[in-house]
Amino acid sequence: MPTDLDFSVALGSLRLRNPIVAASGCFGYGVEYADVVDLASLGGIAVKGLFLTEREGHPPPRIVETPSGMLNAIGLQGIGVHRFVREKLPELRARRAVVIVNICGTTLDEYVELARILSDQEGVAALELNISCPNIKEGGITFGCSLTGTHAVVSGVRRVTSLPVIPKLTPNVTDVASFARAAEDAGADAVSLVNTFLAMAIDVDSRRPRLSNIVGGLSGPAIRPIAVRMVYECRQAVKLPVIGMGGIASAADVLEFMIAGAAAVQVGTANFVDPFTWTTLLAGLRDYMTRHGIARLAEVTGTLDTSREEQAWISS
Amino acid sequence: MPTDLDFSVALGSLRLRNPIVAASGCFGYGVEYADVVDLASLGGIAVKGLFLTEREGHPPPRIVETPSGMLNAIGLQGIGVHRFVREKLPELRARRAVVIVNICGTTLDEYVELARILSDQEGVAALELNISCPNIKEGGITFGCSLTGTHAVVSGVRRVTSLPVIPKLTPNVTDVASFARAAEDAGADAVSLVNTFLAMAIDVDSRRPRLSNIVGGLSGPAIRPIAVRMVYECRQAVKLPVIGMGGIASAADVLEFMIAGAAAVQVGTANFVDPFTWTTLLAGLRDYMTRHGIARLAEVTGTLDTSREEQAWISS
Amino acid sequence: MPVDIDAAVMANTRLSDDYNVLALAAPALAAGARPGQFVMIKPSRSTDPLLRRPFSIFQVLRDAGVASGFSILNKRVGTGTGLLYDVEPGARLACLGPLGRPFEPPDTSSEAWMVAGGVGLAPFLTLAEALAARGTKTTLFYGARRESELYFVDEFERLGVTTVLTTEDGSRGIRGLVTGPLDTALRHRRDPEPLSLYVCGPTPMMRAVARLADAHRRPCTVSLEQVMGCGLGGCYSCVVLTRDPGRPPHFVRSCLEGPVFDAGRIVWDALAH
Amino acid sequence: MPVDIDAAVMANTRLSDDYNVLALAAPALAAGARPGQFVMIKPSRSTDPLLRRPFSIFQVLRDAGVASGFSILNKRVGTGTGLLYDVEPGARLACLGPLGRPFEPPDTSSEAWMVAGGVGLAPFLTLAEALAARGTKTTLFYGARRESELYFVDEFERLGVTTVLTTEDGSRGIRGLVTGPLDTALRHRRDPEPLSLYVCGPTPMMRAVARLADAHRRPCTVSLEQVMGCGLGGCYSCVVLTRDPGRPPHFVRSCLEGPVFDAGRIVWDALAH
Ligand SMILES: Cc1cc2nc3c(=O)[nH]c(=O)nc-3n(C[C@H](O)[C@H](O)[C@H](O)COP(=O)(O)OP(=O)(O)OC[C@H]3O[C@@H](n4cnc5c(N)ncnc54)[C@H](O)[C@@H]3O)c2cc1C
Ligand SMILES: Cc1cc2nc3c(=O)[nH]c(=O)nc-3n(C[C@H](O)[C@H](O)[C@H](O)COP(=O)(O)OP(=O)(O)OC[C@H]3O[C@@H](n4cnc5c(N)ncnc54)[C@H](O)[C@@H]3O)c2cc1C
Ligand SMILES: Cc1cc2nc3c(=O)[nH]c(=O)nc-3n(C[C@H](O)[C@H](O)[C@H](O)COP(=O)(O)O)c2cc1C
Ligand SMILES: Cc1cc2nc3c(=O)[nH]c(=O)nc-3n(C[C@H](O)[C@H](O)[C@H](O)COP(=O)(O)O)c2cc1C
Ligand code: FES
Ligand code: FES
Repeated sequence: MPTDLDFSVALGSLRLRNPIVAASGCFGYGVEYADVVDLASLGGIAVKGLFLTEREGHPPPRIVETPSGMLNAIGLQGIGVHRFVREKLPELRARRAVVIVNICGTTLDEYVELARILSDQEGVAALELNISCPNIKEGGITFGCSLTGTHAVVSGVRRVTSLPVIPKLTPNVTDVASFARAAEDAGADAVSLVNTFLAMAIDVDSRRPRLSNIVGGLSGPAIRPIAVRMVYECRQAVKLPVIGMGGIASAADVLEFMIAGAAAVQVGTANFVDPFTWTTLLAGLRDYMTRHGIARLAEVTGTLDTSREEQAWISS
Repeated sequence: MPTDLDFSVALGSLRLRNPIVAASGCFGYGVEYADVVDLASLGGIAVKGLFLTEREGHPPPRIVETPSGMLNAIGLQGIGVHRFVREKLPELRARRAVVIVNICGTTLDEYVELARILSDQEGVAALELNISCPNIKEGGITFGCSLTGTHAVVSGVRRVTSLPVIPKLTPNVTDVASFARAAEDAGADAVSLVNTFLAMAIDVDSRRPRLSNIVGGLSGPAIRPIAVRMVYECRQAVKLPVIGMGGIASAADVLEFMIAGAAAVQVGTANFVDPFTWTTLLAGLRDYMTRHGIARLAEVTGTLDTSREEQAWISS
Repeated sequence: MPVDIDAAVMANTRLSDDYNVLALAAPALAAGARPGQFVMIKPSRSTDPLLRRPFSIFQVLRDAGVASGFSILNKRVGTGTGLLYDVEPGARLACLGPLGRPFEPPDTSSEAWMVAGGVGLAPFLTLAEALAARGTKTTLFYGARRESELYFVDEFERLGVTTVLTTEDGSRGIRGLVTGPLDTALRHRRDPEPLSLYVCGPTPMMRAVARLADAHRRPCTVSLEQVMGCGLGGCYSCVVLTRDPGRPPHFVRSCLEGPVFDAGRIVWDALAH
Repeated sequence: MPVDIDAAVMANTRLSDDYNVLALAAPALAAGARPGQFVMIKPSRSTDPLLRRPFSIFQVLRDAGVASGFSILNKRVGTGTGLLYDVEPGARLACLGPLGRPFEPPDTSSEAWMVAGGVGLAPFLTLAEALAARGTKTTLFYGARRESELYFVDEFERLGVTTVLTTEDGSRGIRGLVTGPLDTALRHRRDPEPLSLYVCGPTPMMRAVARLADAHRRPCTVSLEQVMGCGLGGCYSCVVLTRDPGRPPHFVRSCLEGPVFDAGRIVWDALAH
């Protein structure tokens, strides 16, 4: 059994010790988990979406379970970037976490301002631009559902930061690859996808929505097959590294995304089910690499073999 | 307990004895089930998608199970409209089934030709226009993903038939309501949604796709929350009756779609799990109507109560 | 520090068609548990149901004095609790805990009144044990729909707890809601005698008790049952609107700052149900 | 006509870490079953796993001569078969059947040779019973990886079936694949003696046997194991490419036209695995 397995992956200039990143909104600010897991052993932590200012978010109920998935409409409750920098970043730095800050604005200027503030901070590894949260009315997804909006936010942020810029794409569009292309054109270093699918659930006895926000975002294993397809499409459309996510809960799921084209992955909902998921994932990846004689995990990215399908001997 | 419960629903001029319709592609041509269930007791049967000519479809593997869902890439294997009219329609007619014929063309002319042929047949209750199958390269979804394409197919068919015309919408678009509007403008009698979500699954050991067609359509309970949201959006955008589907497996699921705005529903994947699902659904609907003192099921449609959410006392 | 244990089901005692007690082998988890804390349990290995469910630690089980596991008092209300009602001994369930802020014991001079409605009894057996150990005079006001749904009354009495029982149908104790005798008792209680209330049950009951406590100026602690996605502060699903000095009402995570709260902090009108 | 029965698990006999026999109470289903037919079983009430799984009817169970249920020979290969390995007596499983085209018995003058690989044994016990009842001389060629994976040989012998066993490691019978002794036997068989082959097992094995049968001009029936979504002809997932006179190769549904096929109809190169 090889002992020198290499789990590291590169997202442009950013190197992660392994491809498992905690997804934004699914790991708090990271510090909540500091006693439970070794933050430095994760590939990275995408912290909960931050606005310039504090936000209360939506009233409960904020989540509801659905078949193999969950809806959430948290509404980006959060402490705002200033308190984050003061209260959370020092501890994350001390724990040697690779911190990807997920930022969210209601206007283009807010994204730029957030990027400016965070670029001055030690301990921020990258910026993930949340232009895809389905749960808030202003900003966010209005940029993420428009090619020009996506281009504008990415290039606006690009201008003021030398940190890696990673726009996070929404799956609620007809052609996700075109958004990856817009991001690439605007100077992004990578793209991450998918954010949640806009969805809803109804209590049939009261005939009322089961979320206070009426609609929310669907995440979890239920969405994985759609997310894998979208990663595959993006991989073919752009040269940028793609960070894949959506329903990852096992090492096989990580590999599915990587083989489809992801350079790294994020794990969201599965952290709720099991805060130690990432250790199970890493153990499973080690096992896979050993079984298949793979020394460098990064080699797996984008290796989907469709030769047999493409020359299907029966025309269809 | 009221004995005179009224389960009937109206789709424009088409009246169904109950809102449960077998979804296209999930109940064969209906005749396969003739020995197992009483076809006349179903609200209707949307038969497997028909082209003008016979098609072999894709090689296996054609389905793969995913968390609370399944992918399919059948590739519309089928006997073509002529054999359908000759070999299947007479039995369906004899069994007094309400037959909704799902038609699929590679060109606008094919849709029109199919509609013309079927309009001459006794025993066809409505035409469902499949402009949303994600599994074939030509036609279908290229119309369904374009507003002008949708408008063209619907108005083309409208011109040659007096049968109710029901375009079936794809969920793989940014704004499904705009497609419902295009269908309404073009003279549709109702819209049905959702068809399946384009998705994929990979065998990580062989690094090959798990479907011969590489991608397929996701259906089943996994997609239900997204489908309910889309029905809700369409209901608000158009006056047409909406036929809702996507992951229905219980009476509560039927009611969720109806409360969100569906006048009737279709049941697909659940038929595979249990060919008697529709009887369970009807029993559950009866129970619900009795408990809530509802005499006419159709009254439930579009009754989602969002008054409390809209005046949420905390701004969010 | 919470631990995650793949705990074997040691016993499943069904008390009725709805209630059961599940004994789980989890020494490390049980050893650290304090009254009022909870555990997140995964009811199935499948992804449907997907999330864990929160349960109060009902008993700490001991083997020759050493904590060997814990039990939960489970009420079947849906999919997850239904699976936990059906589970057979030998099966394993992932259990993460202990989690949350425990009850604060009252001042040594104070009496403790526990007020439980239905499955809201769950957090009080461990509290009663802790109070008995420190000699606090304790009363349990406990209401259910009918006699057959009043459980473990003997266990509380064995710990020296005075019990005041109510049933909605009058089949045992006082007919009506538990707030009836509680109100009477509060009225008869002389002012200078210190007293702390602890409440767990349906939201309307907790709200009513909180109002009574406020009217009688008695400290009151509630154990809330918000929907919880993770139990660790990661998801922000479990929030409760609270009033704290010097700032407008704001949401706090009940898995971290609760489930036990000072009743006066809660904005009761904002709580669902 | 197939029936859907919520069948109680009467017994679960684990034969090894991978194989078990599940006895299910389903009189109406069992009464109509014929050799080679299958049943669609839902392994869980959850939506994950979602679909039913197809299983050959291994035995028809009788109580005082009356069909009371059936058993399946289950091999754990994934989620669904894993759940069916673990299931405890008393649990209920939705069973839809009997489904599919049964085996055609050979001409009365003909001998029958059954060729089974691994869990491919499943459809042959009921066939052997039927053949014994009509006095057909029957041989079972049965291959597995090792001795411990050869099951129910005694039952076949009790029915008068001659058994030829192979194991890949030589721990019992002839070392190697089952096609070895089959080939030898076919060579030694004199031409005029009529003979019908019945095959079930891994696809490569079935393909190899089909080729041997073709080379020796013996009729050969295979029982295919395609992935099946519904078992009733509704989904078109289970198709097999077949060659039929007068038309190009085309897909037919193996749940309706199979699972039992004339080996000569199958376009073997198009079959997965
Ligand atoms: C800190 C804490 C401690 C708890 N302790 C116990 C305990 O000791 N024993 C016990 O039986 N239950 C306890 N609960 C409640 C228990 O967690 C829920 O009943 C359970 O999560 C419901 O899961 P389900 O899958 O059965 O219900 P679902 O199928 O998810 O839902 C069924 C119904 O239950 C309702 N429901 C869902 N979650 C809750 C909730 N948190 N509280 C009340 N109703 C809910 C839903 O609104 C729905 O109507 C506790 C909850 C919390 C937050
Ligand atoms: C007509 C028929 C009769 C059968 N009879 C029996 C029987 O008597 N006993 C028995 O143990 N099995 C039998 N099978 C095979 C059995 O249905 C599959 O093993 C089962 O569906 C796998 O389900 P799973 O959830 O365990 O596997 P999954 O978790 O769904 O998949 C796990 C692995 O099993 C493979 N697999 C899935 N379906 C099949 C299949 N149909 N055949 C082979 N491999 C598959 C998958 O490719 C995957 O690699 C029969 C199949 C058919 C079509
Ligand atoms: C409760 C919750 C909160 C989330 N908050 C954020 C957020 O703040 N910013 C963001 O970009 N994505 C957010 N997401 C989306 C996730 O990061 C991720 O994209 C999505 O959940 C899909 O991955 P999963 O299926 O592994 O959860 C949130 C998801 C959930 C479930
Ligand atoms: C195997 C399969 C075949 C299908 N074939 C068709 C088809 O021919 N025409 C069509 O309009 N939709 C087809 N669909 C889509 C269904 O009609 C339905 O829109 C979708 O599956 C969502 O419903 P469900 O979740 O209840 O299955 C097919 C779906 C499946 C699973
Ligand atoms: S339950 Fe997730 S933050 Fe409280
Ligand atoms: S299994 Fe569905 S058609 Fe054969």
